[in-house]
Amino acid sequence: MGQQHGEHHTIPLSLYYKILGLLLFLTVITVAVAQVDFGALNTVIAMAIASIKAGFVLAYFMHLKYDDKLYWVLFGTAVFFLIVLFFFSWLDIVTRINPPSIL
Amino acid sequence: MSTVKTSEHRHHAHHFDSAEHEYQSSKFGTWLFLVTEIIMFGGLFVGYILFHELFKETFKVGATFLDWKLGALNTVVLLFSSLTMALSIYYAQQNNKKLVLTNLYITLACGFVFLIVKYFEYTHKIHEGLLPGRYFAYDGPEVAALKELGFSNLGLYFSFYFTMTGLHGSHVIAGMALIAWLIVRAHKGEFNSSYYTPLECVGLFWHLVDLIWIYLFPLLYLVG
Amino acid sequence: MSSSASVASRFMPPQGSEIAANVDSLYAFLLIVSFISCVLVIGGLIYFAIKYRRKHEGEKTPYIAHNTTLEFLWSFIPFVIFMVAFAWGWLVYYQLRSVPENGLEISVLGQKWNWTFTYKSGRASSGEFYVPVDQPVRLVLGSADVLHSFFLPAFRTKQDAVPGRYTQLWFKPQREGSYQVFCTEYCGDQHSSMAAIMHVVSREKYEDWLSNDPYKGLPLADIGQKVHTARCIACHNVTDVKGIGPSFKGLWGRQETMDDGQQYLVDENYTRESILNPNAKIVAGYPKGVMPTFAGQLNEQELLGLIEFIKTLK
Amino acid sequence: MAGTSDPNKNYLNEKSGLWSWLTTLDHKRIGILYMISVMIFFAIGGIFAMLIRVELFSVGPTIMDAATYNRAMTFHGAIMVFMVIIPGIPAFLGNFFLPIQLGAKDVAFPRVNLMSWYCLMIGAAIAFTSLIYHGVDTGWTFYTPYSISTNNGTLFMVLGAFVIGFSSILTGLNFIVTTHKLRAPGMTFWRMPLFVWALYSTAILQVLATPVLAITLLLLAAERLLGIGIFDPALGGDPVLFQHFFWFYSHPAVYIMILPAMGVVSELIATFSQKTIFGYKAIALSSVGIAAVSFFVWGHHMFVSGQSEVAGILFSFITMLVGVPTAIKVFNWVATMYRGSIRFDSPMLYALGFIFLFTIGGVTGIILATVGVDVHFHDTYFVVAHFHYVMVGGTLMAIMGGIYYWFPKMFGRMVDETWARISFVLIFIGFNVTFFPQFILGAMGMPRRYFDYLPAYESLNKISSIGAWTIGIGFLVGLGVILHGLYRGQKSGPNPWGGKTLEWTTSSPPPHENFHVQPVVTAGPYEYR
Ligand code: HEA
Ligand code: HEA
Ligand code: HEC
Ligand code: CUA
Ligand SMILES: [Cu+2]
Repeated sequence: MGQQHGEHHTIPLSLYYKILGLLLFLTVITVAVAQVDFGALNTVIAMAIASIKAGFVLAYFMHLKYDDKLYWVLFGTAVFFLIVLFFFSWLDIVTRINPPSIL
Repeated sequence: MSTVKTSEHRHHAHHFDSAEHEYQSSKFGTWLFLVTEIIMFGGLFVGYILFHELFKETFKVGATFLDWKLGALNTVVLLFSSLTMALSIYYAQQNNKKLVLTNLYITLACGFVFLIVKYFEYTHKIHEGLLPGRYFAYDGPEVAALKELGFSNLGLYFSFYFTMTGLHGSHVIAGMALIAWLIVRAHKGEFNSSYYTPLECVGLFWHLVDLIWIYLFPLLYLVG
Repeated sequence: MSSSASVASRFMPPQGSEIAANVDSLYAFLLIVSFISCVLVIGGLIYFAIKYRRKHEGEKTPYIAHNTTLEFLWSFIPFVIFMVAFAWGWLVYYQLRSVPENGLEISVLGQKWNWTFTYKSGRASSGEFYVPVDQPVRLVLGSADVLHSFFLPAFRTKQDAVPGRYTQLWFKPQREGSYQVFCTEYCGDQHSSMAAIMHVVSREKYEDWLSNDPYKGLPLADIGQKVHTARCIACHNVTDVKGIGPSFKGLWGRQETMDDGQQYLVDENYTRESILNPNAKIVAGYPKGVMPTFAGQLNEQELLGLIEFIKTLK
Repeated sequence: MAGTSDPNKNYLNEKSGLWSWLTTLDHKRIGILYMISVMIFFAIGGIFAMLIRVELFSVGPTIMDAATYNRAMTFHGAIMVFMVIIPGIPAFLGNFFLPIQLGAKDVAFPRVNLMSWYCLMIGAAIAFTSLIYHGVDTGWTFYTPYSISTNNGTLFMVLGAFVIGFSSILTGLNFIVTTHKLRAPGMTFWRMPLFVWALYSTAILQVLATPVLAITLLLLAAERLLGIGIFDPALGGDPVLFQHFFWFYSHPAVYIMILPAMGVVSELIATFSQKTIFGYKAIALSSVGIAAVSFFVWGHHMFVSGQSEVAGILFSFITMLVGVPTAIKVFNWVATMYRGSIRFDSPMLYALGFIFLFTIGGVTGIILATVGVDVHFHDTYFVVAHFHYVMVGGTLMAIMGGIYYWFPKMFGRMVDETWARISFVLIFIGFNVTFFPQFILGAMGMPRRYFDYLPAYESLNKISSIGAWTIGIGFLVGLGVILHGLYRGQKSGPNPWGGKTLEWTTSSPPPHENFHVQPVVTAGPYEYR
């Protein structure tokens, strides 16, 4: 059965504000970084920063840090299966042999 | 009927052992729902990334048509609304009805701001003919330049732009409707430190909407 | 539906190539393994069902919760079989897909609901085509509208034709004869009649066919009739019965009403436009976008032929 | 805490009137609502099947034209898949028995549960509106670009399936939370009945896979409405990508169809053999295993679609792996019967029928998974025969077995055993007569979705059609048996079969909140000692 501890964790207000500050700062970084061209790495860098932001939202705003570990598992499974979908579709697309027209 | 009026202190639906039990279950259910949302949006992201890899130039040019300042503005608005959403739960835990309401109103207002900004972005694009796939009607120098490089499907970029932001926008609207419902209930004084399950669950949903935008913003506006 | 080509009259279609025989051996292996598995499972089921049927109420049954050896065996043995099937399947697939360099190349276009074959020499035909025996053939498949799939049962091979790109298929015919081609990707109303015949003939006959202009010495109207039978009959009858499109009988010289109420005389220009740009004017009572364009697929002689042919259908 | 104290009150007569049914939050009543709707959809889908078989009885147009045939074929497939076989076991039998088998009073979210039924009904209504717009002729797989250019009915079918998808998601979500949070005291995971394990694994699939269907269908709708072109080669899109997205859902979906059926069969075999199930943990875990692996194999539907060879080989390999946990289950059932005390009531007949037919369906699945052979068999009647063997011979048999097994519990009455067996025999024989010849037809090269065929295929098609009508009669008899049982059946006690799971400890039909006294579990589910 579910764990029955009555007390829920409350996060102090100051931490909330700090997290918002951090998120805004990272937004600025995202924009700033985008002005520089890293070639193929552009997308990777942008996604990495976005994931850090997402991590903070998940951990603090969504209280995942203080919650049942099961939710991380759930979240992870979702992301994992998306990667599977991406991986195989991508594998197909890049390994296709596209013969040219012979006419 | 198996539910008891929830406004009363520490009451819970009949098939649960306790209010805590119900709270934990509802949260579990909400998380599962969020997982389905993540996968649904994720499908779109997968499509986006695949086509992005196939048609790099198209996407790069496409992104230049978006105003990153508006995107950034909306990012800030949503991040801020996430904070106020979290705060409303915090104040419910403190039994502070007034600040619960204030924060909910701010969150709702942020939702409106977001939609208004989106409205301007949309009308601008529609006006220019920057429309999805078949209806793409823009005919500037960029299109010709792309053709030179062998890409003639700029419309595809806008297909992704409109479907992704459109789906996200509809989630913003849904979230706002839920927040409005919370406001009504909060006015009735239904939330307090021992019962705030709806706040928590809608909150999670709202954060997810924010989360998705965190990815959409750089993908669509910045790297393209 | 009828056809002159040989398809299966027995369990499998005839084997047109060596690879077809390889596919059949693999299939035979799978059938035997499957049969043994079924006999074990279903036989065991029936045997136990009869042997241990309830003889009186309240019988005691033993408590058997598991047996590690058995469980290992019935996971491991199927696993091994599956791996053999996979590896063998891979091998056969490899043969099916390893296109030899020196093959005869033919371009195949799928279009609702017709296959067109174009040879390097420019010789084109539709509904049937010829290949020489004992030479590898590479088909490059394209589609003008939706997905189709080119299926040669006697060669145990098939491949989808995907609009917007080319796919390929190869085989080495080893026995002369006529072979059935089906379309096996659903493509609309006439999907089941999108067939063709492949004739595998001797080198000489093939050369003969290739150099032979099918229209040589024919009057235009007869050319038109040939084209009609090959390309148009799926939708346009020459009787009073209307098909997917209007019947050609009595068409010439008629005042035709369009879906926007406009009227046009069916003359040379109208007919030409209807064939090359069918969506420009849509006859009232018929759907838009159904008739494909034939621009680039019919040459001038064939176009004129069609027009002459329609003229004859009073 | 206890349910209603009056022993004559049960969930059926506690409240009355149509409105009390349409607004009910009781999982049992919602289960019954599902039962009624699924049966109606099944009858409609079955009628389409009968029309298909009449048309295919002889060469040439028999009773309809090609356009009508294609619509009948599409409606048959789409109705059977989305409205019958996917909600069939989880939403109907699962809804009714999952909470009871766990010793819970209800599912975790009763309102959501009701909502999921309305999703099914609304979705079905939307799907049926497509009939007004020239119907749908794409086949149940909606492959692009055909589905983009054909008539507007497609849009409604697609949106209907989208809404029905949410029904499935909500059911799955409810079951996961219920299984985690609402188990009775003492009901550990390793004491859960195998039906619950099966539903739990299914629920995971429903929650994780269905959203991809949702987005795929949404994109297809957008494709038609906004011309977005992601799947349309004319606009730079990729139709093969559509197939990836579609099968990423639809392959796991076939396990959404079969896993609950396997759960039912596990219950039936144990009860009617009066013997502890062999390899409880293996069966339970193999459900989870099948669910997990099923996400990696979707490309076996696309071996000749223009997918790359590398991907095809990889998918063929992974597909083979799914066979192993399935084999484990099959062997465990047979082993359970060893030295059992077997009774042949109609539910058991269906369970035996299931193993018989599903094994054939399964091994032919392996034949299809062998990539070199599938190049020949793809999109022929061999595939049609395969999936009817697993879906009809598998899932549908289990549904029928489940209905007869739990009928006394659901309605407090027994069905007429003689007629139930006659119905089984008709269905079983008719089924094999219908679909076995289709394996041969497929091997001979007859493509599927064909309105008309070559004369060489005629005799086998005739046999097949005759078999189909036998199935039809069998199901009509079955319907009669069920209706007769509902109104005239003998009253039954709480445990007519000697079952050991929790549902047999409460009265028949169960009271409003399932148990008169909260059960406490002290042992595993199949303790026949
Ligand atoms: C209930 C639904 C269900 C189930 C359970 C399955 C189970 C399996 N299916 Fe099936 N399948 C469908 C429904 C289902 N399928 C549908 C609907 C389609 C067509 C969709 C369409 O195109 O419209 C399809 C199509 C389909 C294809 C594509 C064919 C094509 O279009 O070309 C393939 C190919 O790999 C395949 C494989 C398998 C395999 C390997 C299994 C395995 O899970 C089976 C495993 C079981 C066993 C193997 C039997 C038990 C084991 C033993 C007794 C051990 C001993 C056995 C051996 C040694 C062989 N299926
Ligand atoms: C669970 C799914 C399911 C079920 C149960 C069935 C059941 C049957 N199917 Fe189905 N079939 C599919 C799923 C299913 N099918 C799918 C997915 C396709 C592919 C579609 C596509 O290609 O897109 C297909 C395609 C398909 C084809 C191939 C069409 C083609 O490719 O051209 C054929 C042909 O014989 C066929 C026949 C049958 C028959 C004879 C039955 C019989 O078993 C049906 C028996 C049932 C009845 C006869 C109903 C009986 C009920 C009553 C009589 C009660 C009456 C009640 C009232 C009046 C209230 N089916
Ligand atoms: C896929 C089906 C299809 C095929 C194949 C097809 N047509 Fe058509 N055709 C139609 C339809 C539907 C219409 C009516 C709608 C329209 O006007 O476009 C039509 C209209 C026409 C018309 C105008 C008829 C009238 O009544 O005014 C002509 C002429 C014509 N087709 C010629 C041809 C020729 C010549 C061919 C073969 C080379 C051909 N079509 C092949 C479907 C087809
Ligand atoms: Cu072309 Cu089917
Ligand atoms: Cu599959």
